[in-house]
Amino acid sequence: MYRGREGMWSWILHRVTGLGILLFLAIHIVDIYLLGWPDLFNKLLFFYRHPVFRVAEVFLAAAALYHALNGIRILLVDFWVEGTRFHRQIFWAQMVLFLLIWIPASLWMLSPVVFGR
Amino acid sequence: MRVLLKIKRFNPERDRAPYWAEYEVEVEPVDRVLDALEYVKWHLDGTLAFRRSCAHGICGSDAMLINGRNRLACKVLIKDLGSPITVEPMRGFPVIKDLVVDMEGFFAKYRAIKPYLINDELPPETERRQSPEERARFDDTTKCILCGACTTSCPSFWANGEYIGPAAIVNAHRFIFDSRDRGAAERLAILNTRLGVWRCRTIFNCVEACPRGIDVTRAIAEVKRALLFSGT
Amino acid sequence: MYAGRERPTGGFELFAWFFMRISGLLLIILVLGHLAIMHVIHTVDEIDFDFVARRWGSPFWRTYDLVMLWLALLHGLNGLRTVIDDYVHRRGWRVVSLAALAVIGFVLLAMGTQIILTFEVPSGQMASGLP
Amino acid sequence: MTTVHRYDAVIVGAGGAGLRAALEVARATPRVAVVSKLYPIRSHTGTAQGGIGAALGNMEEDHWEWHMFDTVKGSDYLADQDAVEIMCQEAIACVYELEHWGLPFDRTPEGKIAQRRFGGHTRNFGEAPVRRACHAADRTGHMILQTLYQQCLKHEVQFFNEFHVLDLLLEDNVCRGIVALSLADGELHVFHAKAVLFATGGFGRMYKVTSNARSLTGDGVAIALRRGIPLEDMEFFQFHPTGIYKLGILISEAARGEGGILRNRQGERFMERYAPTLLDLAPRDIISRCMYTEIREGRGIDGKDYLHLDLTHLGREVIEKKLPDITDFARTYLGIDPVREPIPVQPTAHYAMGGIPTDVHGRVIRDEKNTPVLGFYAAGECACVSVHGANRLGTNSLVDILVFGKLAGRHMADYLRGADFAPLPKDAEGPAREECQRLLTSNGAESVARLREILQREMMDKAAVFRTREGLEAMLTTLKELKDRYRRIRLQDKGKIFNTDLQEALELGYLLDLAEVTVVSALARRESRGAHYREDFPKRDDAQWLKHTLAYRINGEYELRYKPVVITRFQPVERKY
Ligand SMILES: Cc1cc2nc3c(=O)[nH]c(=O)nc-3n(C[C@H](O)[C@H](O)[C@H](O)COP(=O)(O)OP(=O)(O)OC[C@H]3O[C@@H](n4cnc5c(N)ncnc54)[C@H](O)[C@@H]3O)c2cc1C
Ligand code: HEM
Ligand code: SF4
Ligand code: F3S
Ligand code: FES
Repeated sequence: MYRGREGMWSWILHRVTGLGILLFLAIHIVDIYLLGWPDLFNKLLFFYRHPVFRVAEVFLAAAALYHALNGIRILLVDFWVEGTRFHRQIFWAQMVLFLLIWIPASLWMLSPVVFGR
Repeated sequence: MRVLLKIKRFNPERDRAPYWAEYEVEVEPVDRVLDALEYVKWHLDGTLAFRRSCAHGICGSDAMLINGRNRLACKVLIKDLGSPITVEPMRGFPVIKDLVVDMEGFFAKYRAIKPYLINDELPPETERRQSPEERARFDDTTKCILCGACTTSCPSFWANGEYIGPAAIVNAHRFIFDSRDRGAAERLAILNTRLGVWRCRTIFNCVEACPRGIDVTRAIAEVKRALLFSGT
Repeated sequence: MYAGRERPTGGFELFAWFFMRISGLLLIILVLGHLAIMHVIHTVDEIDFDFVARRWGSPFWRTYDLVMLWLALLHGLNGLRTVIDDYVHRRGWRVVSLAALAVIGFVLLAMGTQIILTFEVPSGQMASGLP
Repeated sequence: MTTVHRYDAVIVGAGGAGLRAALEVARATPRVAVVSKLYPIRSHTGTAQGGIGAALGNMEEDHWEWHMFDTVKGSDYLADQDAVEIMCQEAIACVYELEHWGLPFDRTPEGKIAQRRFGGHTRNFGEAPVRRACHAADRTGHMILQTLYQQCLKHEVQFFNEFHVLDLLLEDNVCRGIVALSLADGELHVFHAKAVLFATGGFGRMYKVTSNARSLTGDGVAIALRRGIPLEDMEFFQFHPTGIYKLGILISEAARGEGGILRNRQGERFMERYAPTLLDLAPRDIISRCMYTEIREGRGIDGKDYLHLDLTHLGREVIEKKLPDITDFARTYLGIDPVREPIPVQPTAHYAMGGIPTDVHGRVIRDEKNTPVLGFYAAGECACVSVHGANRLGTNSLVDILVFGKLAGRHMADYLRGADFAPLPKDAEGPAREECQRLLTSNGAESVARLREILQREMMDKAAVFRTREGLEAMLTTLKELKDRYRRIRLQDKGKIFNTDLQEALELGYLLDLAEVTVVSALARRESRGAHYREDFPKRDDAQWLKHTLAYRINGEYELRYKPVVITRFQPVERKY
């Protein structure tokens, strides 16, 4: 394994999260399409309410959040002249921000599953 | 100090596939990895093949994958690595033998970006004038020694070997931003393709790998911006 | 900065690269907003046909979702295109996979667009301001 | 299978001299090939740091005559003044030419090429140091090599990279081509040519502590010697005062040009005692000797065999901007920050003044009457024009490779027009093949590495800065032994593909020959001049020794002849700084 640093890991994560969200988006389009069949749509919603999906949902949020924050870092590297010098610092700042948002949000999102609301 | 050196070896005359060979070498902590390789070659196994010349990081002969990162064997000290030390050829180029890789493709890409001053105007009798600021504009990229460490550390290049790679872009940058050059448009056109600058995903391995401390990603970003906006 | 003749402009790759950045910038608001509303403020427990129907009663949310759909899908599909370009080297395979990508992408885009534009709010459902 | 190529001109070596010549020849014919055992940009020219001397007068008044005077005086009056005159005049055009080709020189505020001080370069015939060295930070050689290579690519010069040249095809005083070993596959290639130029660089590798690359083993020089060409002035080998202690890596004279100071263990600026005018910028031979004197008299740092190069008073700005690479070397290899600490230095084997004798057109000459060998040229460090005489000034090698690379190329281009392909000798590659076979099949017990180590250590000890008759004679005996043992080596790699074991053995063969010529020539010269210092004959002796050595090897024995020095403008006087 090549011992890359922040730049390489952030890229791998960006790619994985991007593809993950795309996969979800594709599924999501199909399920929304089923709005044309209201009963079927409502019936299938059990799927989204299943605890497994609730956990997956938290990861979906993580993926989107990470991808978005890292996207900002990429934009800074691309368009801010000093971006390449500070990309590592930006990465760590972004990860802190990520945790600050994601941990409370996921606790909140999971609370109905764990405690019932 | 004794150090265990693990070298990925392959001799097409003898071996079907690459294998790891291990050597115990006697070196000083302030010795370079190159010294350890030479120790093997001179005292343990003369068949080991690697390139080297200047031994102080200027000629660009001995870029290789050392402990998982691309570096010049002559520019990394044993004491900074400890033991064991693993050494492999650079990734993404065909291996000729042991640590020696075929660099022809690499140089073909270098040649593709027209790495020479383009200016048909008649020069003055003395020097062309260039202010210190204009000179400083492209200083960083003049340092490139074409060692290949950047290109072969780039995941985008590993994935798609047709990517022109950071080294070629660095050398294009060297001319694009030289106030005396008139070939920027030609070079930018060459880089403005599917296999040109746009394949760079700002992974930064190239910057970590560059033994000359060139901010490769910055150079690439500047080229991208030059393509996007006139004048920056 | 650089001297010399006119710079080359345009080119599909340049456009695609730039589009990724612009769409990404907009998607930050659109996607994170969407997620916050649908998955944090509300939860999937509350979401059902009626919920969606109420929401799409408002032209604002329809537009919001439509823009998000297009940007996210084109952004994601173009992302996948780069990934294919990276890993699929055989010319034939690449052409096939890119074609498949285009077809699937078109179908998804069509499906999504159709449902957002043609969805009829059942009579009796009130358009509510907030989702 | 031997492949035969046919080119009008073949250039061996892709350093500054080879590439500059190739560019010149390429103007006349597209059929020019550059054959090099390294990729061109790996050549040692790329490591040159400090600058290239030319009297541009960009920073202060300067004239090529002053440059010429300094060069002649620096050479201890052994340089041929007609050649020096040409070099110092042409230097100016050559530097402008490089600039026009895009070389990124540092600039003055007005946008002109920036210049700095360098050892031995003075204003008005020795009054005070002058700023003459044109530079691009401390990477001047790198920029020169890159620029020349770029121009060669532009002009579509053909390259044969990693082809190790083994033999020169020379019969009846007419050159017919070369034989080379392709490292990648181990095949022999014959290059049939109307003219050949050797630009194979130096041979510092015969010493233990050297600034020279692993590849600088004097191949071309040794091959010429073996083919009956005499070697000129081989006793003069320059030691550069400031090599990094033990490693030999060079700390450019530019460090002193920018104001760096040499100090002994008492912190004393000892050059004040030896060269009151030029101080630390006296020529290299003098400073190296002074350093050894300090060390011998117990004033080395901690009583050891090194001294300090002190840059700390220059400030971070100057050090990092003007000397970035050597700052990097000190940090990487010594863990020392030159901004805050002095650098431990010792003299390091640096430059061969001697080599293949040529005239000012780069034509190789074969006797003291300057009879040229038809179609055989040499330029650069492997050649001896002689513009450096007994001691080269800093920045003058880069001038030499450019000026005489160009002039040789120009003469070759002319020669090609009138010349035809002389037929190849029968079994052209035979001797080269035999040599390789012999090394590959030799079944003794000696190792190349071991022999080379002894050679380097002994040469450092007995034939370096200080020399005596006893030492040199002992060295000759050692060399006889080493050559004998060399016949009984054993290679571990018997394969064809990238056999560097074989290559190192070949290179050791060259070094042994050249060391022998060096010692034989040094033993004969019973005076001290420039870099050649005989403790048993400490004075310069113009009456007897103002002449060039030509060393021939005939059936394994050496024969020395001598050739007069060309003196035009400057009569020899005592050398004081
Ligand atoms: C560290 C250092 C710093 C220096 N700084 C300065 C300076 O500041 N100013 C200055 O004027 N001078 C300086 N010099 C001296 C100067 O750089 C060299 O003398 C000069 O560059 C030699 O150039 P060249 O073209 O003759 O040979 P090189 O550049 O050494 O090239 C030799 C070429 O010959 C090829 N070759 C050799 N053997 C064979 C073979 N058997 N077959 C095929 N090819 C072969 C090699 O591949 C290479 O391409 C410095 C030298 C050193 C070592
Ligand atoms: C939320 C805001 C988003 C931002 C700021 C953003 C930003 C980016 C950027 C800048 C890139 C280009 C990376 C590069 O060229 O190196 C990218 C790639 C990508 N994005 Fe997004 N994006 C966002 C949302 C999405 C969404 C919703 C999806 C899924 C549909 C997605 C899928 C992808 C994919 C698959 C890639 C390609 C990854 C790669 O090439 O490695 N992105 N994103
Ligand atoms: S940019 Fe750096 S890593 Fe890449 S080839 Fe040049 S010197 Fe080597
Ligand atoms: S590692 Fe590769 S992707 Fe770009 S930033 Fe460097 S070239
Ligand atoms: S040997 Fe020259 S860079 Fe390492």
